[in-house]
Amino acid sequence: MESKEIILRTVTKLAIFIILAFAVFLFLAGHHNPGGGFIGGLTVASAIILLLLAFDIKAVKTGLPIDFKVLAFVGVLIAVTTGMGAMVFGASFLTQTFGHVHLPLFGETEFATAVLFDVGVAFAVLGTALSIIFTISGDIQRWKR
Amino acid sequence: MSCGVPMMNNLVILPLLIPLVTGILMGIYKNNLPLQRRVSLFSLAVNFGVSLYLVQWVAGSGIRILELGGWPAPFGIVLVLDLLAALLLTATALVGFACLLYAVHSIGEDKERHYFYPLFHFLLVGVNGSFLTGDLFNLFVFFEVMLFASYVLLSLGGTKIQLQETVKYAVINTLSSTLFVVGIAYLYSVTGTLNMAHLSVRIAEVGQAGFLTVVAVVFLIVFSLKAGLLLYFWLPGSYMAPPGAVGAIFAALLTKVGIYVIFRMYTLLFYHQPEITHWLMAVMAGLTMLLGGIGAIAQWDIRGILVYNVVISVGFIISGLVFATSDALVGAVYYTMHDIVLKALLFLLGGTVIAIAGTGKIKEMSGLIRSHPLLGWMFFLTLLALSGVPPLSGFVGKVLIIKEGLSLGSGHRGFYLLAGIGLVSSLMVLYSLLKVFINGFWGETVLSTEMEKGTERGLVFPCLLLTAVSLFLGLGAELLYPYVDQAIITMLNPGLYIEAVLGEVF
Amino acid sequence: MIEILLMWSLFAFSVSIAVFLYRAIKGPSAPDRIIAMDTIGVNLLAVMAILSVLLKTYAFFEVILLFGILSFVGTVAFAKFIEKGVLVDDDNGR
Amino acid sequence: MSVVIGLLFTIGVYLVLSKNLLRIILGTSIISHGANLLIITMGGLKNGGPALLGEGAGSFMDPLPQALILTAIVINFAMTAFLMVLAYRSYTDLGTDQIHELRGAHDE
Repeated sequence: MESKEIILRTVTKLAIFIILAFAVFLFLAGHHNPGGGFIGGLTVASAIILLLLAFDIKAVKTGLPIDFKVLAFVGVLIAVTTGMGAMVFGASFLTQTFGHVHLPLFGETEFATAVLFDVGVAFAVLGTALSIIFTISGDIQRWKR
Repeated sequence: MSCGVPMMNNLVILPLLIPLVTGILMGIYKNNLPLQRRVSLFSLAVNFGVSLYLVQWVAGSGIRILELGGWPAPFGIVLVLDLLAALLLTATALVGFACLLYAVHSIGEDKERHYFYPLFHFLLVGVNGSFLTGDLFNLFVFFEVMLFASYVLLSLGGTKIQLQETVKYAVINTLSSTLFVVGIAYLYSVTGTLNMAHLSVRIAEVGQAGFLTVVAVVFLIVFSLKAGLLLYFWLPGSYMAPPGAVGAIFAALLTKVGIYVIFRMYTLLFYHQPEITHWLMAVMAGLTMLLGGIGAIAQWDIRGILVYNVVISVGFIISGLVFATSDALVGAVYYTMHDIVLKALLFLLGGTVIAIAGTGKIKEMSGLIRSHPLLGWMFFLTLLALSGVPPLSGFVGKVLIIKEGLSLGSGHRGFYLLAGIGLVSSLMVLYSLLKVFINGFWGETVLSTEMEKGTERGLVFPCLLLTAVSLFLGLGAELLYPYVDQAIITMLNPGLYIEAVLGEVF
Repeated sequence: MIEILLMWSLFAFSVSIAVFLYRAIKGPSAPDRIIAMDTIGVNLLAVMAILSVLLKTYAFFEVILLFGILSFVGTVAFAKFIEKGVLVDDDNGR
Repeated sequence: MSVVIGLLFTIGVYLVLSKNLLRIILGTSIISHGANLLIITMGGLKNGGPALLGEGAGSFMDPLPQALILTAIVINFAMTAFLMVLAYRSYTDLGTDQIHELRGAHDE
């Protein structure tokens, strides 16, 4: 049974990188263009779902030893904390700010706290979507037996 | 347009943030139960302290707003803290603390592991958010947060009854939320805004013509579904299903959020056509009290009786809003606070009784007062307070509402009827709870201490706490009265609310 | 001139989507339906691309890519479901 | 637009009133979609560019209904997912997906 799903697996191995790169692009585009944490997270989730389809739960879990439920909570925590960060500086809750940082490779780069918020959102979405998928697929396996 | 020092206004969001962050942390450390218990209780205690401070603060310096992200009011999302909200926040934190304390001893480790504490805190986020928000759509979001947590809490444990009740509860609430969205859509089409203060201005400008009254009635239906005003048919089943602590927090808070929103909407937005909306509310309130009373009398299950008592009190509070004089409103707000505390207490006591007797049927239990005198007398006290016997907490609210009803009755015959129904409903409450008391606590002691199914250890303290608060609400009414009185001023003068939110521009 | 051409191609795509929709609803077997759905997805991509030319905007490009990915994953999932009866294997061939 | 909304609501109500739990869930979902469409319609269908910075800025549409709908869709999605799980659980635990068989039997 080794030859099973050989096309799917080969395509997946290639496509996963494209999808992940696209996810990163979407995530970073979110500041001025359509995109952002929500879609970025969902795209990563779809990449991992593709992995799940091509391989199996065990392989994905050994490859990605993350508890996605915890990841979701951590994401929300990050998002809330960036909101609270504004309170520390005396602004209203959720106020976002940005500054320009000079990075060695990219030159003048805009850096905004909204990105941190988006990281949180991305984590939350990723975690929620994947924990739903994992739960349901695990449940179906149990049910079939 | 932002008024005051923004740093200080950030305090407004604390009652929302504390449970949120706690809930998240509880989710991350979901396997460390001792930590979860301690941190949960601690966070609720802090929340209570903050709420008390907020009450003082708002009473001292007027309505406080927080513009999220620094966006000015009609455009951004805004949180508004007036005294009404602050008082209810305090009651919520208190009841949450007691219920959580009860839950720690009663809910069982399995449920604790399955995200009981995060859900509990998210429920509080939803409730507090609904109290705080000054934006209609945000209200919808917080409602959904609250409802979602409540669905999961309701089905947590997954017994048959819980599952089948959750299905009905969730479907009905989804439909009513959809109606809420429909109402929001219509309101937006007419007024072009969703900020409550701005809405109030716009509605006052166009004078609540026919279409807006229709929207008002749509909202009335939505919130009566949530509050259990006449449309309470889903309520008994779903509040009976969950374990004691969850049932208590549901009974104490969920319907009250609906009531709070009805207060807000019909004193701030739709106050121009009282002869339509308030008349409708009067009919609904009267019917609710009567039907709830009949339901309570007809039940022979302790939970059933308690659940129908929730229904009765909803009707009673709304009848206070219908009378809409300042005294009646004071009574209604006071009664709401009293009811939050007492309904939680009642459900906790009921849960304890069930835990001890192992059954909910009052015919099968008897003479519990001999082995559990404290429990019995607390129940008796609650019973008296709920039916409004003088020095206890129910009295102030009841007397104010009914007095206003009777004095208004000379102008409008229907108000006599409503006040009369209010009185009759008190009798029904008294009768139904006395039935529990006589059957459950008096008579021959059939259960010896060894035969009891559960213990009351750890369960009594939260009840004692709430009883003490109830006594304070009754005996310390003089102390509390100025705050409630001040809360009413905002309800009677929407202008104050509008000015606080939108600044001097309008 | 090009606009008329684009309009006509939009029309053609709509017709083809309608036809595939018929196949997706009527389709006697499950593979028919899946292929129909997949093709509808591809047609939608094309419609979006044409629209972005028509409206002279770049804003749809990400949408097109994302939609392509999602439709790909969806089709793969359906195909696998038909072939094996399960979506996600617990432990595959090891 | 209004006709479509009416149609969606009709279908949704019809489905909600049926006995099958799955149909009820689909019905609630469809009604929510109708409500979302209502928000768009009520927000006013105007001419103007998409609400994006840099894309024909100056004459863009009112973005508020879109924000509302985005939120409503997410909530609706979560609700539907939860109801589906609930239906699944009640199917495996209670052995039925007919709503009339979920009736009664509280205190027995």
